[in-house]
Amino acid sequence: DQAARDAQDKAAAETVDTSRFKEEPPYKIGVSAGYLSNSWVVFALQHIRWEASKHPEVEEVIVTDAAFNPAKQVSDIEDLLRQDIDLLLYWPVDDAAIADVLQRAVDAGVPTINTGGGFTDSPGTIANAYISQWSLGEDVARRLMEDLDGKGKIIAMLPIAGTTAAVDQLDALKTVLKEYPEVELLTAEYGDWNRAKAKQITENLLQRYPRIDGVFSPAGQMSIGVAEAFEEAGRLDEVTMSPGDEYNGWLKWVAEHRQGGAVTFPTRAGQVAVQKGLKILKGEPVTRGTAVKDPFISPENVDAHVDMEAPDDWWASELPPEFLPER
Amino acid sequence: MTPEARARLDRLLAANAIFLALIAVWLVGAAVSDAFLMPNYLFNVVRQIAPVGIAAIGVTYVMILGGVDLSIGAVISLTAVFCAVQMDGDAANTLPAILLTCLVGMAIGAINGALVAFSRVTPFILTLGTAVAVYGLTQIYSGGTARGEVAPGFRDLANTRLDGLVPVLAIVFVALAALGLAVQKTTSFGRRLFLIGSNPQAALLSGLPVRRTTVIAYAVSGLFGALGGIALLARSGVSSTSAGQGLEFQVLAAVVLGGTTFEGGRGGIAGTVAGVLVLVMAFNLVNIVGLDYHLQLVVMGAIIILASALYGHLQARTGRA
Amino acid sequence: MQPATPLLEVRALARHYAGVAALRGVDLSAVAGEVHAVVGANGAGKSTLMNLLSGTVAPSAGEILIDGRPAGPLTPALAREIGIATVYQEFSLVPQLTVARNVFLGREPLKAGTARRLGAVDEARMVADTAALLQRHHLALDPQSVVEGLSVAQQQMVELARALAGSSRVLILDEPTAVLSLAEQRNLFEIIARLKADGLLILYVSHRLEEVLEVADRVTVLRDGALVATRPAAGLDLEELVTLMVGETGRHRAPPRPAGGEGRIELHYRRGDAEGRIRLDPGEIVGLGGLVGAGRTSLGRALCGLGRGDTEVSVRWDGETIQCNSPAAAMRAGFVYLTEDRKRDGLFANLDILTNTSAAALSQFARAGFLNRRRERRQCSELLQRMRLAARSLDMPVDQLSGGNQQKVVFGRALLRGPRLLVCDEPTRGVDIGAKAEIYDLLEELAGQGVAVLVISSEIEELLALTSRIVVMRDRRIVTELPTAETDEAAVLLAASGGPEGQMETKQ
Amino acid sequence: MALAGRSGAAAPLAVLRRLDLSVTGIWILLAVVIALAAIGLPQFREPENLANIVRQSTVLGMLAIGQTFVILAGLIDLSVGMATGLVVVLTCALVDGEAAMTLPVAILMLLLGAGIGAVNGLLANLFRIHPLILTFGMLFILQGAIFTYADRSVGRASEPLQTLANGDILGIPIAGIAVLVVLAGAHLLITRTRFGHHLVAVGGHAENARRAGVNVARIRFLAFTLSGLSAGLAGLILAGRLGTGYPLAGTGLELDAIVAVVLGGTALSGGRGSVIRSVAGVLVLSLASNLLNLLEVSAFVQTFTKGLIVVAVILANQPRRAAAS
Ligand SMILES: Nc1ncnc2c1ncn2[C@@H]1O[C@H](COP(=O)(O)OP(=O)(O)OP(=O)(O)O)[C@@H](O)[C@H]1O
Ligand SMILES: Nc1ncnc2c1ncn2[C@@H]1O[C@H](COP(=O)(O)OP(=O)(O)OP(=O)(O)O)[C@@H](O)[C@H]1O
Ligand SMILES: [Mg+2]
Ligand SMILES: [Mg+2]
Repeated sequence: DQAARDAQDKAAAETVDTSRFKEEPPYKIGVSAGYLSNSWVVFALQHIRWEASKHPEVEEVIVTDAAFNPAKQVSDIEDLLRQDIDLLLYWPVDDAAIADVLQRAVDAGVPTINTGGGFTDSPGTIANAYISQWSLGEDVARRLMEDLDGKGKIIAMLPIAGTTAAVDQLDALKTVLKEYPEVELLTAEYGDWNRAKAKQITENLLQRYPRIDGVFSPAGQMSIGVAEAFEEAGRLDEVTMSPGDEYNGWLKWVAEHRQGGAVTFPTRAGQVAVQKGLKILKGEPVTRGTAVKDPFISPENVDAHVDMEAPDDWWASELPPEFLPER
Repeated sequence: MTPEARARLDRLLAANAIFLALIAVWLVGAAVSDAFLMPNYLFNVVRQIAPVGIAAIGVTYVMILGGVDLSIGAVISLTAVFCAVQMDGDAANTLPAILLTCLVGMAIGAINGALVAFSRVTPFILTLGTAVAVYGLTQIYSGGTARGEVAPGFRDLANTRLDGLVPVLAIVFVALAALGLAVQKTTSFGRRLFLIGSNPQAALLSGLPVRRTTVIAYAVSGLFGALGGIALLARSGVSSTSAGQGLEFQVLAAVVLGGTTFEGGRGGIAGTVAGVLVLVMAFNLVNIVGLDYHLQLVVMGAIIILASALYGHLQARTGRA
Repeated sequence: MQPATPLLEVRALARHYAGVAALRGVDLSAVAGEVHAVVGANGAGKSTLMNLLSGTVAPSAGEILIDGRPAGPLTPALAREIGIATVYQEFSLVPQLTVARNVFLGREPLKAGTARRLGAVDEARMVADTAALLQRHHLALDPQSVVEGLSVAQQQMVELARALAGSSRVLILDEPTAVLSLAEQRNLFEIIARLKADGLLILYVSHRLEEVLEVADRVTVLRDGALVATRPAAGLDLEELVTLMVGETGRHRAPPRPAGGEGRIELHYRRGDAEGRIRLDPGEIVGLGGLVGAGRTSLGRALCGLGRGDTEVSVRWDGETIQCNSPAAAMRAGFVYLTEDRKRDGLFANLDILTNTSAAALSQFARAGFLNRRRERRQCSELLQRMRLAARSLDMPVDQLSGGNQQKVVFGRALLRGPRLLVCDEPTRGVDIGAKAEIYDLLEELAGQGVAVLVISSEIEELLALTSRIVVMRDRRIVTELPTAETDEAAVLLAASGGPEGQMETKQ
Repeated sequence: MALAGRSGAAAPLAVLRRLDLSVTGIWILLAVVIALAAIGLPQFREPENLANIVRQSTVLGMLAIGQTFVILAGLIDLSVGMATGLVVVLTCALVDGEAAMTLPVAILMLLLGAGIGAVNGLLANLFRIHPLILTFGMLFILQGAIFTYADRSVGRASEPLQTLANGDILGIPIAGIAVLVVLAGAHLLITRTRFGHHLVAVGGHAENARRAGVNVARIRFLAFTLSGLSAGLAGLILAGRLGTGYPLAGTGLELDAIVAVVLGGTALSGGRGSVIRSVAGVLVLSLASNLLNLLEVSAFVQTFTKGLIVVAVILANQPRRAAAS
């Protein structure tokens, strides 16, 4: 709710006492990825590497992959600490599950930065380069409501059940829906960030509901699957797609259909995290949270962002060619 | 009824239990939603299962032989990405890409087969290990993004409906299943699978090429895995490097539901196809009924257990293990 | 002292399997201190009756009485409790466990005190008791050795030891001698005599009828699942017994053929430092005798490409050397081995008769990889009909056949290949008299067609009746070769069991 | 319990042949891995790193112990991962940070774990379903149950739970000690008691064990129940380790547990194996992961390497001779 979010904004604006983390270069940066088999994460990681390459005082970047297993992420962080890293960047499988080991890192004098997750207000997290799933969801929901003129029946397509992303997006949607009594949420489904699964689920929903006016789907990766199912059922006309994110496959769809647009979910977060981290190591003051946000990509100006040549599983970004993942 | 006729009937029932289950699920479906009466929807179901179903055909061979192939999910993931990269957004590449992808799948399968044939390790764990390796290979190959681009026209072709009704992908699946069934029933390769699965020692003593057949069966499983990967690519484009992850268990459930057991020497493709259909219809059913996500899981689990139980019961009635 | 009520009584006992009446209403009564034999052709229902008594199979109808009281529904554990111990026809041990653990499986002695309540097994006592038990019955086995490392005969002794452990009142022996050597058989008969004196009832199932007449007090004959008669053994002779069993007398056997010619086929055998040679001719039947464990099976398997490394066999046929280092190569050369262990590597148990029969000859029915199934069915059914297979249909699973009929199917598979050299390992094990005669006929017919046949058998009469020469093995060596016409049972036995050194040298 | 081959032959080659890798392989492997790491990587030898490895092994260690029971009995249990997840979620939700609640909740959770196993056992005895399929179905049902209860991380582990998972006595991790105690009990149960004898017999040849008077259904029931119980124990440790009830906490653990058991040379066909070697298998997995991390092997190559290691070790571990089937 609003009060909680105000509190969060306030917390994010606080200044961190960085003196206890001050350290002489060279620096060794540890990155604990909750999962790497995901193109968003790969792009964020490349942003980290890019930014690190600009700072000669960064000697090394070590990356671990927990493959969606929170217990392994705890172990990974323990292993990273054994390698005498000076800075820990992470994106969590689950925030709460690694809070304890993060605290241990901080106690050992290693500053920790949440990279691309939601704002984490916990003593184990020194700073955040955060993307608020909640405000992302809110933004997506509001734009969808506008496009629907505030009435109609919608479905929601969410990521893996139980993840912060799924939880916050649904929360945000429900909050926004309170202002739109004429919009009915028919069902919320979990497509696991999987295009095929989202498509199959949607095919079934199309059987179940004779009329669906709108789709709430903040993850572009699934939005394509959903849109395809509507298209193949010949029901694309009846539906309004919500904005997705700057997943290239989705941008291509937007470019083709001039609909939906993209609320960005910037892979740039990795870059911001490194910048913040280096400041901390030098003892310069930083705020606890920096919200990473790019402008809304409307269906009209999508051409500036979409790369029709690049694969679907790709993200619009400003990475220089040598840091782009291999095509 | 004479005991004789009774026994025959029981055997018939046991051998075809999965088809009864299929009819039962369909009837329940029809009672709940008239979607289950619409050809359009039913063809759609067939199209939905194409990736899993195609992969299951190959795995059925391996399981008749007394093996199992848990690397199939990883193979689907790898081949889907690989095929997209090979296509590289150029229609001219379509055919070479498909052929090359099939080769890759077959090669991985052949490695599995050789490891199983020339050692005494349990294929269950062995293929679990190769699954992890292949999954890692996919990540190394792709760098974590599902790179590559599908050739124009490829997905459109696969997803069009002939006469506006029968999706091409569904036809491909049915054709592959028919081919698989024919190989199983009419070739000596098919016969050898059953013999080796039933008693590998006796097969060896009968002069059957046990190792060669094993390698071929796994290679065929890899091949169908690749075709499944291509079908997945056709159905939904490729959106991640782990698109096939977990599919191996759906495949396994379908094959076993279809009456091909872990012990080998029995079962067949027809049952597997029915098994796949039961699974997907059940899943769609709970979806359509509008159960919550978590209840869908519960129902899925219950269906797997109950269908297997029914099947086991019918088999027991005929006095056979 | 005359026992007023029989110790064991069976009333109208019946058991049906899907479509088959294995046992149809059998009555039987037996008293303590009696050896009661049960005989019958293959599939007569003997094992079914024994399985019902030991609680492993539940009856479809009828009841079992002990001391005149109904025993109620039996389970294996319950049967043991009321004193019914069984040596099954089928292997019934747990292969991974030691002898001692197998002997006491299900009845492990527990430690005293608190440990008892935790179910702690007194392993030391178990091993000691097993050792004592084995010693008492002159069974030479180490209680701590693992069962799967033992020979078939040794395993059979473990089964016997297990049945003898604890206090039993009824001992069921279902074909206990099928895999035993002569000395072991003798020992078994002594054990039986002792137990009988102790007042046990022994139910004894066997196809070796002389043996039956020797040990049994009374004989019950079953045919097609029904009781034919129960007679005192004293008043019976072999011919009468056979008539009761099969409804007709056994066939008169042809006299042995004269030894063949110069030996166009030479089998060279090498195992460790032992070497030897077997000569035979196409169209000849040569016997390979010896006690169980003499190494005959290993020789036969090596001949057909199933050598285990330590055994090597090479073949010279009309001066030409033939390689047979894999089963497939041996098959191509026309060498076929017929296993002694149908269950382990003979039958495709869950598959149908037709598939079992054609398994080794698929290439004959295949063109470009596709099977001609009509031709397959026609040829198989002709062959099996000629072998007088008793089966409802060729599509019935082979494991629903009786032992003898299963053997015919395995035989049929070998014949379909059109072998040049056929090695039959214990071809009539567990096969009834009628089927036995048919199998003998078959072997002779084959030889008549020019096939060289090597028969491995532990039944000396079988070798005497069939072959022209008998090669004898002992301790994994070929010790002698005897022309059948000039030898007798005693001479073969002597050579096999290590009498005066063999005449033939085992040198190159 | 050494499973010697047939006796005879003296040559050194024969000694080598008789070296049953399914028994000794895991120890050789463990020794090699530790030796390599100790020589090549200074960080490895630090006590804190060793304690980390032990801590990282405890959850899987518990599960591997339970899994050994079912596999020895010729069964398999795919539901333990989700059962662990359910216990993690419920523990954290019910305890919610309160130390006083720890004991009652822990007892309740152990009962829950055992209960899930008992249901598996009942169903396995009731229906003729392959245990792989049965517990695979159960996996879905439990996952559904978890999401019914919580669709996000819930609750908080209490202080005692966290101490159990992460604390140590004299530098030795408490959870490690707990696993050792359970391991000792399990080992004695399997090797010294009537139940253990029967368990192995059922796995070795169920029908023949039945004929010998073993209550096969009871043994299977108990094996599943113990497996469920181990999931309960693992769940309590994992709850302490994560500190929160993450719904997907147990995903995939069942496969790692099975791999560890097989690495330890326990035959999937049942009847032979050892619970101690299963835990050694867990240590090898944890060590491998730790080493690859310390060696800074790239994450993708790590996955690939892990797969190769599993395949290689399984090949090296294969049974000496095909078991009589
Ligand atoms: N499990 C079973 N299922 C179906 N039929 C069976 C089964 N067991 C036995 N039979 C049938 O019951 C009949 C009697 O079999 P049984 O084993 O009692 O014969 P037997 O007298 O012991 O023969 P043998 O001398 O060959 O051992 C046979 O026709 C056999 O095919
Ligand atoms: N190649 C083989 N593969 C599997 N088992 C074999 C092989 N050769 C022999 N056996 C089995 O191993 C056991 C011991 O073999 P060994 O050579 O000591 O005696 P044997 O061949 O059984 O002797 P005999 O046949 O004269 O009784 C026997 O039970 C036999 O069935
Ligand atoms: Mg019998
Ligand atoms: Mg033999």
